[in-house]
Formats: sequence, structure tokens, C-alpha cells
Amino acid sequence: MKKRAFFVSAVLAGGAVFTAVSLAQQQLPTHLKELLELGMHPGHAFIDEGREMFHKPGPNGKSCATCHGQDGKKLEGAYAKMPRYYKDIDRVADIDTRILACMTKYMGYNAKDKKFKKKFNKWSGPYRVPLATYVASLSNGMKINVQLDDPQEKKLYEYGKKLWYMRVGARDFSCGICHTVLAGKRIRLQGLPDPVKNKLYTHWPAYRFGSDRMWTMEDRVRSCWKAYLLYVKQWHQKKDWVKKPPPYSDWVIALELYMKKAANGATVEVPGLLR
Amino acid sequence: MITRRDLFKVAGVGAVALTVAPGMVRESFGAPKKISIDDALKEHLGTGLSGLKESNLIHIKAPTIAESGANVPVQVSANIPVDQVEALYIFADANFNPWVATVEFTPMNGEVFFATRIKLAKTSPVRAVVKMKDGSLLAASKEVKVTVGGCG
Amino acid sequence: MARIGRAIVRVPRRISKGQVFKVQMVITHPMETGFRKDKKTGKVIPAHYITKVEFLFNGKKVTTLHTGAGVSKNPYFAVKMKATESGTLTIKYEDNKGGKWSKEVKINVS
Amino acid sequence: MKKVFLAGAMVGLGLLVACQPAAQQAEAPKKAEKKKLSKTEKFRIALSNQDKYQKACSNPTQLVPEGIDIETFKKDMLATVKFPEGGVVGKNIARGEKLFGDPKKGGKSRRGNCYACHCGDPKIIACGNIGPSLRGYGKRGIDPKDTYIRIYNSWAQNPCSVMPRLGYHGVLKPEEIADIVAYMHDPNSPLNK
Repeated sequence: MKKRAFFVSAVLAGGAVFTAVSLAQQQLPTHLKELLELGMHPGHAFIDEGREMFHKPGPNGKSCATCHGQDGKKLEGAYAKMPRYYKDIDRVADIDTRILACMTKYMGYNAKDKKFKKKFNKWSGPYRVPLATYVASLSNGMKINVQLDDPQEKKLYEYGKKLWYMRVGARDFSCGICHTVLAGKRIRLQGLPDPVKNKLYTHWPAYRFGSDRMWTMEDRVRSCWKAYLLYVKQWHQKKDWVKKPPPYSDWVIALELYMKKAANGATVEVPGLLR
Repeated sequence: MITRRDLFKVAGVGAVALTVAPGMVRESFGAPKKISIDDALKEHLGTGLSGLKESNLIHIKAPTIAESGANVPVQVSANIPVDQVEALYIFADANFNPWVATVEFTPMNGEVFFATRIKLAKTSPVRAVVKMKDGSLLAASKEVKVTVGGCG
Repeated sequence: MARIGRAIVRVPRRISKGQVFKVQMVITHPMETGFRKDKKTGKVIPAHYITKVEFLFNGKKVTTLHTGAGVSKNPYFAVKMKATESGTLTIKYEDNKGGKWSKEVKINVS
Repeated sequence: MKKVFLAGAMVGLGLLVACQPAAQQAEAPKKAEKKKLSKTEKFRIALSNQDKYQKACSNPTQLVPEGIDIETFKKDMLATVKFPEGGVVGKNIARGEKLFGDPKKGGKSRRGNCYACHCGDPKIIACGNIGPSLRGYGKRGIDPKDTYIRIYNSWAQNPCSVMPRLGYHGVLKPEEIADIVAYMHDPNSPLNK
């Protein structure tokens, strides 16, 4: 019901913006704005796919809906509090990690099965991205509220803060260089946002039209590391490159926790649309 | 009109199928033959660039600068009663195959409107051509600059 | 891949009689041009794209789109239409590899 | 998790003690190379590769070194700059242009990628505004040697600057930097026209 109302308002708002926008020429890309004006993007298809996956039983006959309720009733608002500490897996988990843990622990998927792991990690795979998008969309309209109640959460948060400012790699980058110091400037024509100050965690997972893919924050953080040109011995020897931290590792989750904690109070709007 | 397009499609798919066969005609594939905008117009409309009439009744909405050529939003609308219009064509000059889409209208549409996202190989004009029931062709175009996005 | 051909359609919830409204849809589809090479294997990825999208309202043709590989991946289409009665909007679409799908949406005119 | 951090910290300490510029490290490859490292292990080592100067710049103010005096910092950095045999102005201007940003690819370059932060050739629209525009750079009367040092190791002039130390890390070889310098100072280059 709520969703339908949203459709209508989106259409109406779309029309209003359409007439109001002037045709003034700008030197900055108007690309994103015009894409947003279309009102609908492929990210919405991922919610649909995730919903189907959510109700599909795993190898032992249980589906996500078995525990979390039809249409994810019990998961409403869960995403707004993530990443957080989970007792059953004894670690702080972001949404990707949590989904993996649920599927292997409770739904009968085999964590050691390489085929499953590959399918799960894959961008275009049927599990991780659609499910994360769907579960995140269940918190739409709610306020992000990450609390550091558990000592593990606190520790990871502090580590995330340290990682944010840590300059390393062949380009002497840190997250903070681009997203704190240079925020507001442009890298090529791309404006650099400040996710910490401006509470930008709200629209992840997001569809990125530059790569035509749905990205979760896990993907985003990991591919940021790619730009660091991290190396073990010599950066120009390809075998020594370390492109990304391993998936679901504490390095990634620490940064996610740091950014999402900073976004407390902002409203979740999934799926986002970005370059 | 349809048979023509179908023919072309078959030819295109055939070419791809051939190149997939290992080692064969790789050279010809290395540089796929670009169809010029003039030829593309002739193929779909039967007339080249000279046969088009610029019209301010047609509005194209597209970004001036696109950060990614893979996803350029294009909205076309026209201040022409829909029952006078037969079809709307969208072309992107610099693409290998400049023809992007054709929309056939009926009075049920109410308005001449079409929006989509298209691929642009490089900076080039995006053209919209409206084919009227009386056979005349009205056109409008907008230049979209495609740049390298992000860190490059 | 099961996901190819999945479509979502949006129409306004309530439509007054004779009102012109927008029908938007997104189809999950790779839209391969046939010019792109697989980065890992170096092989050309065969063309695979939506060729035709038909909009039928209560069985009557509203619009037909003919599309080529120039449309972006996971294509978005929007057209306008008007309806004088409630009914079903059927959208049929097919690709160059013989894939055929259809999607139905209820239109409520009040 | 505790273990992960402890181990990481220890490797980090170990490397910090033996802290040397990457260029020098390369000359003494270790025997442990043969053992295949897991991705986690590799990443941990890569993170602990952070050198002492990067560490000094890793504070929330980012652009001010912490724990090292600025003058010492500059001097240390300047000492790492290696000059090519043929002088700081190279001969292969075309190569310099490609490294700076290939105009055929819209200013893209895998190596220098200068347009990501600087503007220059007016034909290239997709240029960043992080660094100053390099339009007319050759006409400003800047010593090519300073340009060379700036590209090789920007921290020798401007500690903790956001500009990557391209020569120091070996991203660009000295001869390649010399070619870029030649391109930037050439009166016929699109930057200076």
C-alpha cells in the first residue's frame, strides 16, 4: 500500500520537476539529475528479485521468510541498525556478512562449497546483492540508528576511524583524503562527497549507472581500496598487487560501521542511484 | 519498413555468429564497420540527413555532459497531436549502428512522449525524428558530450 | 540466468477518465551489442538485446517499440497513454535470442 | 579478531623498524616470497607497508605531518629523489603526453592520470579541480627541476600534499617523469598554446 502511494507521488513529483527545470547550460554534468528525473531505475528490479529470493527455500527447506516472517515483517528497520554485533556468529556483521551467515548457518547452504561461495560473492549472482537490496528496502523511511553497545562494536568503530585517515599504498591515499579533505572538489567531473559529514549512507545499496550494476557498501568500500594501489613488495609487479581487502573482512566492516554511525539520524532511501 | 529492419537484423546477427567461430574473419571484426548516420537514416526512413526538417515542436531532453556513455537518459516529447504521428525514431550519430529505437504511436497514447536510457560511444548529437502520417519528417537534435568519469 | 527478462512496471495508482499518464518499465537484460569482448577470455560476447516491446491495453495496441543494442543495459522505457476504462495493460517483449516474456498490469480508472 | 589486530600491529612494527623507501626495498627481495600468501595475509602486509612519512600524515588533519618536523620531513623526502641520466627534461614529448593523459582516450592514463586532478589541455573537459590548472604552465618561468621534484616526490616541497609521490613509489620511472616535464614545458604542447 505504502509502495503504491510512493509510485503516484513519484510520478507527480517527476512531472513537477520536469516543468520547473530550466534548460540553462552548465559545465558540470547534469547526468545524474536527468537520470533521477526518469523516476525509476534498474535498482528497483533488484528489490523485486530479492523479494522472490527471500521466499525461496534453501537446501534444508527453510527460506529467509521462515524466520523473518512473510515479506520480511520482522526485518523492518533491521538495516537501519546495521552493522552491529550478532551473538550467534560472535562478530560485528554488515548486511552482506549477515546474509551469508544466515544462508550457511540456517538455510543449509554449505559455506565450504566453492561454487556457492562464488555465486554468492558475484555481483550478478542471485543471492547477496538482491537480498541485501530487498532487506535494506524494508527499512525505507526509517532513521539510521547505529549504537555502539557492544565492546566489539566500539573497537571496530575506533579501528574504522583509524582506517579512514590511514594513508597507505602507492598513491598515498586515505579515505579521508578524497572524502574529507577534498570533499566538494571534483575528481575529473565527479564531485567528491563527504559521507561522514553529510550522512550519505542512506542510499546504499545503490545502482551505479557507470558500471550498470547494483553495489552494496561492501562492494563500494572494497573497490575504493583498489584505487590505493596497495602493494606487498613492488607496486609495478602485478603479482604483488593487493587490490581489495577480502570480502566480509573486518577492514571493510570497520569502515562501514564508521560511516554508518556518522549517518545516524538520516533516513534510509534504498535503492539509490549514483554514477 | 519492418522487413527492411528485419533484414538488417539478420545480417547483423549473422556477422556476429561468423566472428564467434574461432579464428575466422577476425580482422573484419577487429574494426566493425561503422554505419554512418546518413546510411542509418536512409535505411530506416528512406532519406538521408538532407530530407529532415528541423522543427522546434520536438523537444529532446538529455544531459549536456554525460559522465558515462553507457547510460544517457533521453526524453523526447513533441507538441504535435498524436494522431498525426506515425512513429518516432531515435539516432545517436557516433554509434556503430546509429539507430537506437523506433516507437510506433497510436491515438491511444494521448501524447507523443518517449523516454529511455541509451548508449553513446562518444560525444555526438542525439537525434529524434518524427515521421508524420503525411510522410514528412520532423527532426531535432541535441549534442551530448561524453567524458571520462570518476578517477578515469 | 533466470533474471534476464524480469520486468517491473509502474503506473499511477488512480487514473481519472481520459487522463494521459506515464507507463514506466525497467527490464533486466544485458543488452549486449556484440562488439564487446570478454576481458578475461578475450572472446567476443555475442549480441543479446531486446528487439521489440509491445504495449496492449485490453488487447488493443497502444505502442510498439523496436529497439536495438543502442539502448542501455537493464533498459528503461517510458511512454504515455490514456485510458477511458479500467482494464489490463499487457506488455509483451522479446529479444534477438528468441526470449519472449510478458507482464500484466491492472489499470484502475475512476 | 583480537588476534588479527595484534598480528597486524606486529607486522607493522617490524616493517616500521626496517622502514625504507620502497625504491630501496625493492633491491633486497626476501626468501619468503615463494610461500603463497592468502589474500587476507597479503592485505595485512600491504597495509603495514605504510611508511613512516605516510604514518605522520595519517592524522585527522591529514595535510600536516605529525611527529616529524616539517623541515626534516622535506629534507628526507628530497633525499629520495633520483634524477635521470639525461637531465630532468626528457626528449620523448609524445610519451610524456600519453603518460600525462592520453588525449585519444579523453585524457585517461593508467600511469600519470594528471587530468583526474588538474586541468590543462582545453580540449579535455573531464579534468579535476583538486590541483591547480596547468594551463600555460610552461610560461610561468618555473624551473623544470622543481617540476621534476614535484612529480617525483611532491612531499619534498609540500609535506603531506594530496598529490601522490609518483616517482618515490615507482609508479613512474625517472625517465618517464622527465618526459612529462618535457611535455609540460614544451612551448608547442597544448598546455602552453
